Amino acid sequence: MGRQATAAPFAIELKGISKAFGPVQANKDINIAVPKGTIHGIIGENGAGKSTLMSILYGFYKADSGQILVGGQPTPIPDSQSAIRAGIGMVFQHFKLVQNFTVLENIVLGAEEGALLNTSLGKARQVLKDLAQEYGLNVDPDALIEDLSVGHQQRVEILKALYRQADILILDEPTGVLTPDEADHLFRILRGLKDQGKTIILITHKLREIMEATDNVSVMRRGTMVATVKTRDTSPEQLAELMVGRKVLLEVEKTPPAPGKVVLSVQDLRVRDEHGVERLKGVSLDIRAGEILGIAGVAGNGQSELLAALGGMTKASGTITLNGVPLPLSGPGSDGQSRREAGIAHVPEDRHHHGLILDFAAWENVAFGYHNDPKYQKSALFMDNDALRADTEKKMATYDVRPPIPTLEAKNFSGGNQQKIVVAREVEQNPDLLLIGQPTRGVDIGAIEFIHKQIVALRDAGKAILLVSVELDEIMSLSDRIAVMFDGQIMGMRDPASTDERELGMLMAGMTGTSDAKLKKEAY
Amino acid sequence: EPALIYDLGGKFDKSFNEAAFNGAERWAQETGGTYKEIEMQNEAQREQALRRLAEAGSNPIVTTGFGMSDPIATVSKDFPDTKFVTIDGFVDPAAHPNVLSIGFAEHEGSYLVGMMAALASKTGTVSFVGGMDIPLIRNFACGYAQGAKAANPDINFISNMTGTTPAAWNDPVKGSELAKAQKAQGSDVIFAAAGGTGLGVLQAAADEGILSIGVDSNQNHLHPGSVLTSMLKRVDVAVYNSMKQGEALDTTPQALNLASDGVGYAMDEHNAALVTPEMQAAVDAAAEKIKSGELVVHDYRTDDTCPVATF
Amino acid sequence: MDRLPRWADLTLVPLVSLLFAAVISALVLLSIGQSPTEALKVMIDGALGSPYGWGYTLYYATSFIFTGLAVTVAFHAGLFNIGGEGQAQIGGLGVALVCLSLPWPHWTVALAAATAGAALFGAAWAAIPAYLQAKRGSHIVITTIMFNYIAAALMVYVLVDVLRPTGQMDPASARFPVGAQLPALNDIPGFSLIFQRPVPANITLLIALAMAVVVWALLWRTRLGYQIRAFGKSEAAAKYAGINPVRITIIAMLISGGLAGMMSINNVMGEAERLLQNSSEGAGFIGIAVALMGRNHPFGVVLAALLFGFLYQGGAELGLWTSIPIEMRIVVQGLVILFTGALDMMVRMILERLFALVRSAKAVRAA
Amino acid sequence: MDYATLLQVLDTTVRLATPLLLACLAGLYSERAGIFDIGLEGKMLSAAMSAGAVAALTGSAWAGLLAGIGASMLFAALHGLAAITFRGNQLISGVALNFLASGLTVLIAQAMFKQGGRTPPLSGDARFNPVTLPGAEALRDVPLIGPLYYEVISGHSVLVYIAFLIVPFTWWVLFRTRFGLRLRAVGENPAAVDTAGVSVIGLRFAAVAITGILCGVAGAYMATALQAGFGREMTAGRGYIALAALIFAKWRPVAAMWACLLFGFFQALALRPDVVQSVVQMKVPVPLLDALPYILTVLVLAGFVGKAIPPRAGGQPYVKER
Ligand SMILES: Nc1ncnc2c1ncn2[C@@H]1O[C@H](COP(=O)(O)OP(=O)(O)OP(=O)(O)O)[C@@H](O)[C@H]1O
Ligand SMILES: Nc1ncnc2c1ncn2[C@@H]1O[C@H](COP(=O)(O)OP(=O)(O)OP(=O)(O)O)[C@@H](O)[C@H]1O
Ligand SMILES: [Mg+2]
Ligand SMILES: [Mg+2]
Repeated sequence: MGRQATAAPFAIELKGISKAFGPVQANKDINIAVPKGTIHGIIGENGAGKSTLMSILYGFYKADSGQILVGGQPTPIPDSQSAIRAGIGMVFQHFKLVQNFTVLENIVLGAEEGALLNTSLGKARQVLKDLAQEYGLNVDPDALIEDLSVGHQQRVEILKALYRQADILILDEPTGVLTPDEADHLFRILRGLKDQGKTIILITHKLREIMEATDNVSVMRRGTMVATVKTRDTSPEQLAELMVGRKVLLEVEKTPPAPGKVVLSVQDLRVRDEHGVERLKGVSLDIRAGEILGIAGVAGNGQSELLAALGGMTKASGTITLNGVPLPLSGPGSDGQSRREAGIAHVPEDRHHHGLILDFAAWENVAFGYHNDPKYQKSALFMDNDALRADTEKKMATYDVRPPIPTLEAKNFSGGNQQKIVVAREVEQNPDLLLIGQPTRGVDIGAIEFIHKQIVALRDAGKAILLVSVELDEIMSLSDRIAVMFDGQIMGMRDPASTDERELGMLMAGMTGTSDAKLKKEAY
Repeated sequence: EPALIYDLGGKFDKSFNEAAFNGAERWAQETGGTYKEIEMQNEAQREQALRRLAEAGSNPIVTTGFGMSDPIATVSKDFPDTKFVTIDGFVDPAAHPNVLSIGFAEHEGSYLVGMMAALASKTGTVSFVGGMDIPLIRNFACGYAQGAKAANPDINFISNMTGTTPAAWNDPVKGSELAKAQKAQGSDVIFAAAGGTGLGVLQAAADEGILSIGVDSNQNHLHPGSVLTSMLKRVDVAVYNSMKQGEALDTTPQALNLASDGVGYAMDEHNAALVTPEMQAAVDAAAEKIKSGELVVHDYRTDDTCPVATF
Repeated sequence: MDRLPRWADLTLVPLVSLLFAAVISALVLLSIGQSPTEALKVMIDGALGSPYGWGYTLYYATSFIFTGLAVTVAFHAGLFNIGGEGQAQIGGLGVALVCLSLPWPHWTVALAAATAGAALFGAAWAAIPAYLQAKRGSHIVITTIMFNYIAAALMVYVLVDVLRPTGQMDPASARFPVGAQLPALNDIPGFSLIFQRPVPANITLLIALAMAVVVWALLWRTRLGYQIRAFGKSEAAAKYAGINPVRITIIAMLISGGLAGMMSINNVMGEAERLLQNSSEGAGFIGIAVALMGRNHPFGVVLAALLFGFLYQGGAELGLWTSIPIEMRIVVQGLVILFTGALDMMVRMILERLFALVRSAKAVRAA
Repeated sequence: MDYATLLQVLDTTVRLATPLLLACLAGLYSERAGIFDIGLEGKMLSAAMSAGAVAALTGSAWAGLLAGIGASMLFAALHGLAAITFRGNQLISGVALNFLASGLTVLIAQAMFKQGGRTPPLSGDARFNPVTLPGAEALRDVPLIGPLYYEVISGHSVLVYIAFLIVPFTWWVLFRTRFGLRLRAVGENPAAVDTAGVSVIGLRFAAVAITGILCGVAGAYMATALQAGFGREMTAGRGYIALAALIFAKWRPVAAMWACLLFGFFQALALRPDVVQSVVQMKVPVPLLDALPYILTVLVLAGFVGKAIPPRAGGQPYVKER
């Protein structure tokens, strides 16, 4: 590979990069330069265009305009092959692995030597052994990807890049799915790579990681690059301000809770997935009226299953009672309709796949899940579409949904406004219990504030709320009590006033006692 | 202007429908006239085709295959001035004076080729592949078996039908597989009365080096040296005569037999080497006896039984 | 690139797709040495040029409305029902059994009973693929294709061994009694002014039109329709909303199969007046093209059914009066499905380009 | 059933399984690459027509084979255009192409030969004639295996042997070569292939092209070996049965061969109701025998014969950006 160590100070330079997806201008005239042998952070709100920019650099998307320089040389990168040839490797936010292939097969895919597999696999096995020693990247080369933990899958992605002799490594939100401990391990690896002279671009939402790991940091906002600064010259507060364009008040204003009687009581709740693997391993908890119970945890530790089981989306075993009345967990009466009738509303974690029918108009979505509600019926046979449209107009006004057009299809609203439609629908049902998952994922600061206020208002109205979020900040600021989930179990219950991120992080990694840290599961 | 409707096997089945086509062509050549023709593709089309032709003024409308008789019975009432011909079918002439039904004495022709088969067989086993399993086709098989038994009382007779629907007229793959199966059971002369399916039978017989017997048209030329003879059913004559009479068609039902040259067997240069003079003499003698009434071949359709075979 | 305006998406896309299909059909005709204009003339003449032609065009259109609606309902539930053919044939069996079972006093009574029979049998034939899809995840496209073949075999057995009157050679049922014979359009006051001679189009046409309205109301005005559409758009979301996937899959397929079965009142009871082999004549498959062309909207389906009725009757006329084989209509049908169903992105992209051009031209003029 | 009858049925089985096998392997390449193809039927049909026509015109079965492959590849290219380039619905594209093939074949054959949509009967070198394998005559009298070798294994056309050789070859390609690795990957996760620097579109088109070739051979076999010429709708649903066999075989080549032999065996039995009757000792309605492969397919699909998990990305167009 014809790359020689020129005197160029920059490993990567992007000049005037722009990219639009249909009407969405994801990147606008972006300029950035990454010095060789540094770790360069990129931060920005959801949808700011970070992933798009990196995908362009990796040849996954094609920029509408702009220029890429690698090692000082203008290098067109029309496809990933060119990026690989230019020494760029990327670990995507969503891993690009073939699930039923072995580690080895995934590593050689696209980088085979010759038409027959034997030689490629043999060589890869050797290289893998060397890399494992050099960087502490151990994985079983013959394991199937689907059998590996997320952390190990990520290692495979890094190994893939290193196997292709990448000098520049891009990582897109690598720690979103990792426990704090796994994340620490990752950063040790990254530092090792940096010491070998590799250049690393790191996308993350976590300002702590930026401050700890990077040399420089670039901030993106709504498709533009607003600043690039040396990390040691900046502060988290300044970065946050740069990100959203104004001073941010992260604290939620709320009065102390006044918990009443137990609304929801869960005993020994268990859920198996379609492969028969137990994802929820005996969860028990109570939620009282006028209380927000926050569930903290790394994504994939059973929070989704907990919401799904309570919301009637999946079969479960154990017992749950709502206001003292037991609810069936499988068979008739265990579906989402029955739960809604019982007084449970549910803002799902994934609004695109669950909360909305994207091809339906806003007014049709306002009935979604409540289509059997008598207030939307004209007669035994027909629905009252006029009433529904009127109701939608009212909700859109209250929740400041923009644009306030009931006939607009859901897919044509931005993420924040879509979320407002879902929240409006569920909160306005005035339920006894509100299940709410990732309420502000992909939602901008303004909308976050609004949604948080609604949640608190519902609590103050004496309702019970179960809040699931991967954002520790959100959990800490909203919850009246915090339960931490790990590996399908509740690791502990904490009072937000008397705990901190460190303690919660330990629990999230499966460590119960803070003194004698004992791993429940093979960590990173 | 007359019209001709072919049955589901299709105009170029080299057999039944093609015989009809040949008759029409002969009429066209001799008179310089033109005729309309339609090939049926499925059952439900029949009535529309009849109506459309009648509507457009075709007369007479000649049809092949028994499947046409029921639609004709319906349509002919709406077009009393149009003459219809159903070849192989039957429509009550009392109720439908404008319909001519033409039938054939297939058992007589089949008897002759059955004799020839038995005389040509070296294995002592001859066989029959029928198209759709209906009395009409069983009549072929029964006549054939009677002839074979007459020529050789010890002859072993095998019979298979292709199917129970009109699709059985057009399934050469099944035809050839049945032929191969019959060969495996010892047969070395196979009579195919199966429309387009028969082409597969004749092909397989040629491939396997045994003899076959064609049907309806003269099929000797298809595999010279392998087709022993063909049982002729003069559909061409029926069509020719009907077209020739034109609008003045006489609708008294006809039964064409050996005596009236409506059935027979084919001799030409393609099978001359296969048929010895002795064989031909024996067959011709039997033919004379049938014509004179001295020999009566049992017609399966009269009582739905066959004296020498079961199906 | 900007999206197409909604009106263009609804009208221009199918029309342009149709145009593509027409152009390619013309090329096919030219390549086999036939004149497309001559062919078109024969088709228009034969299908629309006389009450006789209309009688057939409307007759076929009636069948296609039913099968098109059948495909539409399934489609809204996210199910691709290719089994209309088999469901229609089995529906025909239902019609025949009803019609032959009693000496019906009047056609109205017979019609009501036969409609129920047709819908019931058609629905029953759709029930097994539906159940297998819902419960066992068997791909409905393949199971319904298989059920078409199985239906054909079953019909052979029934017609040959059960329903065939003794002495009859062709595989068909006996004729239906007089009390079970439906009035054709020429028997209906008003219509009889136009149709003075017997035509195959019959009272079922009105039922078909009524069903189009019923299906429209079902899909867009009732709770069931809401659930069907929601399920069809997103199965995961339906589950969240507590819409039972098994229930909706089965109900939608039962309605779909019932509609497909109901087409048999048109051809079996209204026209042939006995049950024949292959009675549906491919209408089940044409329903796919009709639904795609009609953009899965009942009113679109009615228009598309008329178009296909024209193509079908016109195609028959081609087979009759020209040397163009009747298979031409299958080619046209395939082309329409291809362009409206599979190459719709291509058509849309072309239109988007055109719209962008027009827009920029306007912008230039404005500036 | 005596041994001779059994051999005869097995002999038929091999003949009838061959087009299924070729079509099934064809589908395997396509579906392993993530492109569903219910248009196997149409491709076979178009190939059968072209092969029959060209063999009749040139008198060469090999020329017919090439023409069949060409026609089938044309249809494959159309499917690729719709399913890969324009990301259309793969099922609908398959259905449409089946219609197109069904109509066009008759139209063209009729225009060329005016024989009711058939091609003229083939004979001599215009057909693939049976070949006798070495030693077949010599071994014929060895008890048991002699007749088996002579009747069932020897005496088929060369295309039959090619079809069965493609089975191990396909296995080797799929699991031992770079192309196979990429092909399997693109059917499971096209994004992984894309980010690994390999063209998803290129791979998928390659797979679809192979499908075209194999369907071409299958169709040519129908018209120039199994039968002597093309006839209307002569593939008679074999493309669908091949698909079912593919699912039955869980998209694995060797299992596909066994599945096709099984379906071929059913088809052979349907040709011999007399044999079935003598074995089960009662009259079996022929339509039931005819429907048996389809019924079995439904049972397979229903998972009563084991759950089949298709390639994960199957049926979905690969969309990077909307
Ligand atoms: N494939 C795509 N098609 C259409 N629009 C897209 C696509 N990918 C991203 N977008 C849009 O482009 C914009 C930028 O998205 P991008 O994924 O780059 O943001 P991000 O900064 O990585 O956000 P996040 O923090 O959520 O990962 C968003 O508005 C997004 O909706
Ligand atoms: N993957 C995608 N494909 C197509 N369009 C998308 C996609 N993601 C987002 N969009 C559209 O892009 C636009 C912006 O989406 P995005 O989620 O980035 O909103 P936003 O700019 O963050 O706005 P808000 O702050 O209100 O959430 C919306 O119209 C949305 O529908
Ligand atoms: Mg991102
Ligand atoms: Mg956003």
